[in-house]
Amino acid sequence: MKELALIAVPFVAAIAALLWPKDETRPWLLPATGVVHVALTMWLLIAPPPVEPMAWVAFDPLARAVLPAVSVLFLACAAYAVSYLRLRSERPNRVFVACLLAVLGLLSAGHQARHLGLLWIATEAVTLAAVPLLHFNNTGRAFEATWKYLLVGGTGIALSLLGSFCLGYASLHGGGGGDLTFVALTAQGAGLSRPWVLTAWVLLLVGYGTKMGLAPMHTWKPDAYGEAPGIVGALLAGAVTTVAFTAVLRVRAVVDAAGAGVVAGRTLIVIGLFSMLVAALFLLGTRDFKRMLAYSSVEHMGILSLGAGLGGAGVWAALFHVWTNALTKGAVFLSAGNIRRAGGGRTQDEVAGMAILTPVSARIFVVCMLAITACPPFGPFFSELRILRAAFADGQGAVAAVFLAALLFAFLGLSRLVFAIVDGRPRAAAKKTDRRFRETAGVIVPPLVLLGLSLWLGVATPSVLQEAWTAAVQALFPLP
Amino acid sequence: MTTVLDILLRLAVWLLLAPLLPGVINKVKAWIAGRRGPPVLQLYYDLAKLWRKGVVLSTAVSPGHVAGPAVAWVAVLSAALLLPLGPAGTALSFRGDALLFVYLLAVARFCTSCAALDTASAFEGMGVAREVSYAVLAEAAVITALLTLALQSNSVSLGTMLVPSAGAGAGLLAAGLFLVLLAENCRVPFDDPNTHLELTMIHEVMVLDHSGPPLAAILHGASVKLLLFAVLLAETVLPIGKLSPLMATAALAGSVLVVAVGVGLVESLFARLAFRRVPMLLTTAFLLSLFALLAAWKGAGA
Amino acid sequence: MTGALNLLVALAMGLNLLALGSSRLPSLIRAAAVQGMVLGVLPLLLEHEFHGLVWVVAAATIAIKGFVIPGLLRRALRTAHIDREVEPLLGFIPSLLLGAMAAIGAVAFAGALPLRPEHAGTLLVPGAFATLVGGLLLLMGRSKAIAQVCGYLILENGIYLFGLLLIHATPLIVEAGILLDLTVGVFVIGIIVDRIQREFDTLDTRKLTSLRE
Amino acid sequence: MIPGRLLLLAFLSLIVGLVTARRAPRLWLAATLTGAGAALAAATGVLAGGEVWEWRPTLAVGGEAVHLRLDAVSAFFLALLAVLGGAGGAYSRAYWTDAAHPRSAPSGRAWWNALLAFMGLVLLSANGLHFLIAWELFAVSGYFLITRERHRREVRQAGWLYLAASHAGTLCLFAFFALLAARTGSWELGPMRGRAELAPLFWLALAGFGLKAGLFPLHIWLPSAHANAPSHVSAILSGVAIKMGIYGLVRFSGWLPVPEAAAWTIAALGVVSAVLGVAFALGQHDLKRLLAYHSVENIGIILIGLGFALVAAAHGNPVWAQLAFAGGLLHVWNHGLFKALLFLGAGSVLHATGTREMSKLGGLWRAMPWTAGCFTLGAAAISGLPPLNGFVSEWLVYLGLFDAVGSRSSAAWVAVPAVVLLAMTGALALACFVKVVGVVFLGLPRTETAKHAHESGWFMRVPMLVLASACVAIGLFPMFFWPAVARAAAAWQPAWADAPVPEPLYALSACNITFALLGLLAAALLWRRVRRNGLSRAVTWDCGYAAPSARMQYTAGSFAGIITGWFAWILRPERHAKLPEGNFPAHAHFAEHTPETVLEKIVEPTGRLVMAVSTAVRRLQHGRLQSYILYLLLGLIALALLAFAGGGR
Repeated sequence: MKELALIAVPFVAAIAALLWPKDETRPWLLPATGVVHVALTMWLLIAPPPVEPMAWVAFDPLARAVLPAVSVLFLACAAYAVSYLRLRSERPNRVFVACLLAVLGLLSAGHQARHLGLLWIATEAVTLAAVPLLHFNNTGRAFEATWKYLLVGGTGIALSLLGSFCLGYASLHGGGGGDLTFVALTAQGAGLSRPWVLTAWVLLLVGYGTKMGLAPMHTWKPDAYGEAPGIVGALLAGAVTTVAFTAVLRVRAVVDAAGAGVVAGRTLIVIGLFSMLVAALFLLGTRDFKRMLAYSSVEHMGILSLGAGLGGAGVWAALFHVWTNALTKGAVFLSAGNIRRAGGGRTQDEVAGMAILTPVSARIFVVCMLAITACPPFGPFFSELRILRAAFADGQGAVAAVFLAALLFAFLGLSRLVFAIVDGRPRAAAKKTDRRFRETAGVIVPPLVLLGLSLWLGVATPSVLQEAWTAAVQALFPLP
Repeated sequence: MTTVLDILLRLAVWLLLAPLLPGVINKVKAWIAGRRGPPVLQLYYDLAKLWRKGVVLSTAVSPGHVAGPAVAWVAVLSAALLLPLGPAGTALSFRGDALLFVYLLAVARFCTSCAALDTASAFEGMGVAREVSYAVLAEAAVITALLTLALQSNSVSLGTMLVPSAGAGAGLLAAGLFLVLLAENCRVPFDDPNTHLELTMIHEVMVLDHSGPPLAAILHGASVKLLLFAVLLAETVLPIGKLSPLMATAALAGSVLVVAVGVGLVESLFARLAFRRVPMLLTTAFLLSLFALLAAWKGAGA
Repeated sequence: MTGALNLLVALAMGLNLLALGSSRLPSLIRAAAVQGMVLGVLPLLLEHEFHGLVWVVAAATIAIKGFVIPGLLRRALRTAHIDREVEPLLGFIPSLLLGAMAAIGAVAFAGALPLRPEHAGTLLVPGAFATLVGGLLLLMGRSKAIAQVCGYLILENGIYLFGLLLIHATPLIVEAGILLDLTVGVFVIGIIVDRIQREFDTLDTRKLTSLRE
Repeated sequence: MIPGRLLLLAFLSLIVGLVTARRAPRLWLAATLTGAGAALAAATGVLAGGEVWEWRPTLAVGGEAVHLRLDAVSAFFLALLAVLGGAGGAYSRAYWTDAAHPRSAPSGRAWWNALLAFMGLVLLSANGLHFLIAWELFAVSGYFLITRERHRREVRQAGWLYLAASHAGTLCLFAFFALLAARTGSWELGPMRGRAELAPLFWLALAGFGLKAGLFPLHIWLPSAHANAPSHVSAILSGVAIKMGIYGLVRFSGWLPVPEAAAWTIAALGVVSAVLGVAFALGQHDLKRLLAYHSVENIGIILIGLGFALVAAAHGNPVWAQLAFAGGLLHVWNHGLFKALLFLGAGSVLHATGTREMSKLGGLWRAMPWTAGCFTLGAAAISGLPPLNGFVSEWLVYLGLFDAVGSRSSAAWVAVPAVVLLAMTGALALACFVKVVGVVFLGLPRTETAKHAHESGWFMRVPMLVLASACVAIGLFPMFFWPAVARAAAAWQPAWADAPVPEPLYALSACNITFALLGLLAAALLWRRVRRNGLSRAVTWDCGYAAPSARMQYTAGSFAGIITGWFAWILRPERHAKLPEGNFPAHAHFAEHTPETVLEKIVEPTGRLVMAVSTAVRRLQHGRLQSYILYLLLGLIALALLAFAGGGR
């Protein structure tokens, strides 16, 4: 029942937000819902409910391994949103708050969906619910970004629908009932018609890869992240992408069962490395620190897909990385949001010397940059090191080499840009910006908390999480 | 007690005999030029005179200007004490003293150079620059020579290295060391000890501003250095170990004399080299020692 | 039965070519709308027993794909006082040729794929692929936002066609959810188109390139 | 467990210092010195024959059980770290004051302690994962120490270069440790020489640690970082931080099998670094850049020792390996001491005159006699002159090399050039430091600032004196330090357990002592004699020139001109000259500066190439939706081909 509550509570809150009269107090709905949601997920994490196999919606091992991260990230963003929306009081926030809550509900649904069709519906719905969040700033650039997000994302998601149908047809043709629940598909296993399975795999990978933002389907990402508020960026990069990733994982489990695991692994590794390299090349040159975050996200999606492609230990590490990436990315986006507000610009030509203007945010930003580029002792370091080790253990030396090269380039690009923004003499643009921005606890604590969590996750990974990840890997890829 | 006495005796030998060599060289040069020339003991008189003279110090200099020559003098003497004196062998000999020998000479160079730079004179700076630069190549030649000796005597202490002759490559080694001797002691064709055009000098220009006792120390040190190289050269060639003590002493003395005469001849017959040609000559010295090394390798290897 | 089905599918494929060839936005919108209506009829031909939900789905499809969305687009077209030229990035003749080639290729590709006997005879799979490619061609080859929306519509029609293969397998609730999603999606797109038109006072996406590296 | 307690004390006091760094500088200094003292005591305990200290608490970091281990090798480096950490900390009290640097001094003190703590952890951790963590944290805190003056562009650039290079090295170590863990199945480190299949891994270690150590082709980050950091930071960077790279090489060449090719490579790189390092140093005008290049040289000398020891290990451990290794190891200490001394001296000069440009200095011995004395001593030591410590270690390396030649084995073929080039390196270093001492401290002040320099305070003088006396002590009494070296060597190569002090060392020490005494005596006597004879002052002999001025002194550039001419093929000096012409030449000028050739001729072009690719790729993000959908389609096709390749097998 709780698993349905995870979905229902946010929707109820969303409706409440729509009906709520006052703009000033409405944002408080966000942290309230977030707290409830976190409480529920933690409860479920610690005491996982029995999963009755044919259920379409269930808090199954995979959901257990990932959903809590989303929930925690949302809570942090919600806490940040309160002070952020107070800062942006000139904009009506009714739709914004409602959509944020709806997104949470749909995310919970997507993570728990055990039916391909249902999963697709949830993903598409998240895509649509995010639209009002993207053009919150209501500028021309925001609309352009939204337009691209919609069409590229829409095309991708359409292809994934086609892929779902293909998988269903693979079951039909294999003599199955065309049932789209993962359990049934996995059970049919080798009975699935191979050509259709491969077609389905490619289409689904491209489709959900578009939502993840794997190159070359990532083109919408920089625009969307660049124009959306920091919170939205954090949620998109840390939470929405994970739904797509879990979708890929679930599908991969089916493909493995159908005996095409080799192909799946190959394609995942290739597209993962390609994404990392492309992202790194973009990072080397970009001058806009919000777009930079988007490319960094592309890079980390590449890391995830690489991990998923390595199978076994790689998937475990990838689930680990989902957590570390979600929390660290959240911190990065939030601190970047502060700097964007205070600096009054988004490129290194407009913003500099933030260490003087907003010392705390600037420090957090630098630490976040180090954390996201796999500097110990933060989470990403540990998860990426595990992926590297998995690659070596798998005998994929060349893959590891490319992986490291991409990491190096990404680090060079990120550090260059971040230090250019933090150090130096403040630009004139900063003088003109609204002096309303103050480094209050409301905008400082949430990123700090996320950073602390990322640190804790790396240094002392809770055994319950490790156990959850192991269980998820076991459930997805049962060892023969 | 005996060792102390021994050391003191050797010290006396070095101190007293050293100034003889420049005198010999000058005599040779004078003969060839058909002059009578200064007496052989001229340097003794000079030293005695300088030791009693007063001192004019540049306003620029630091106390190091006086300390430098003193330390350099000590360094050269200590290096000399490490050399075996013919049949008498060495006072103290240990594994690796050959390297100490080389580096003590380097200490002397360091001190004289600093003392020279102390005067803030462009001429002295120029001289020091040449001194330390050419020393790089000379050092290579010397170390290769020592390597040769070490290879053919399987030891790294001068006492045993110099007892047998340099064997196959003796001639090459002698030639190389002779060139090094000329360079290290600033003789023609590397430098002209009795020119008086500052721009063309190395050693002489470094001591322009020294006077009195410090200058005496420098001059005496220089003579010891000359003798030291002469002895080293002689002992690399002579099979001291195989001769009777008397013979050995005679041979040593004789060959040191020969070296001195050789230097004199070179000084009278050759002109000073253009500075840009100097490295070439020193490289030749290095190559000679290197070939000697190969010869030793083959000779003993077979 | 199959004959009627194939006839309709063939009609849909024809409409693809029409859409690719049409040089004015209204006719493009019309083509998309008619195609939507044609597809709306298909479930009735495929379902054996006619319970209510089928009728509802069919009616909804026809209504939305045939009238609502086209109406939305026409409104946007009216409000935007722009000439109704399609202004292709990819010329009409090439588009047509590519579309035709896509149709042929789709038939060939479908022949290559293993199909169940009852589908082997139908044009469903080839039709689906042809329509898909047609939609993509419009998305990539047209500069007006509205034309691209039409392309997106046609793309979805193709997928809808393919989905009909599973009409017996997948529960209608899922079908309905999917349909709803697509509809809302297009609605949202329409709204954004409307906003863009107000913001930029144009629907020419060639002007929408301020976000770039 | 005495070392355990001491290390705990050291760690705690470092933490205390970290906390009090911002508010209470005095307390910070006290804490830091206590920590250094405790660490030194612990290290001495182990080096003086205490058994290996190991600590395995029931505490896991990153899922790995903590395992700290202080054996002789670690202790050897820890001792150096402690000494320089204390000295540099004390120095910074007067050198980098809150008054002069209100924004950067307090945080600088905190970073100092962080750096010390993390370097200590690198030395102690016996688990690959924790080693990596400590390693990267130490690198990062190094970055924040280097960029104290972040408002200056060149400092930012130097810092970023350092960070980039060190990150590249760290990634090599990622690969190294991950591969090791994948092969052995655990992150635990320890002796595994027996497992020949691990040998190839050493190449990764060589790349990673070599970047940190700054051996020749990988030294690009080193000069600018050392030059732009505050001097006490330069001291610890050059004294200890780059030694961490050496530590890594020593540590893992001791624990892992080393391919013979790698051993030869290390020896060869050592020789190259030694010669080219000093050659580049000769070309510099910036005092601290010059010293930085000498770090490259000395790292080279250390690696010659290590490399030949490894070659020997490949040839069944002949005795000469031990001497070479001991020499290299002892040179780690010696270089740490005299290079730190020199950097602190340079810092005093910078503090007193505000410039690192040698051509703006001169005659500083009057204003700052203490600094001049210490610096000159350090210069003599780094030139490897007896009776100082530099000579002792080079002497040991020489002995090893001579024996290698004597062995007539294949090693001899490298030993001969090594000996010759080592000798030339010594002579070059001597030339270079004669130049530095002469131009900076002797002669006459070339500028007003140099004329009005002032001696530095006791906080800066005492550390220099301590280091100087350490240099003298090792030089005069090497046999007292030999046991430490021998234990470290035994920890590296168990076959060498408890080697006795080699006889020659006593003789050498006797010679050094007598020489030192006689030198002092002679100087004193001569001075007395001069006094007795009476001395008068006059201007320097100016060849009759009417108006001599301080600016006519020989400059650093022209001094090194002869030698830089020999090395022009690699130095590529850039000359800007306007030579005087005509009968009445008007004005003329001549400027020459030696660029960082490897950086400017190799690394930067590569970087430009990569940036060109990046620009080309970024053009694809041009904002046209139609093409974006085309990319999507292309991705689909590519993946389909990949999936169906080989019939989808």
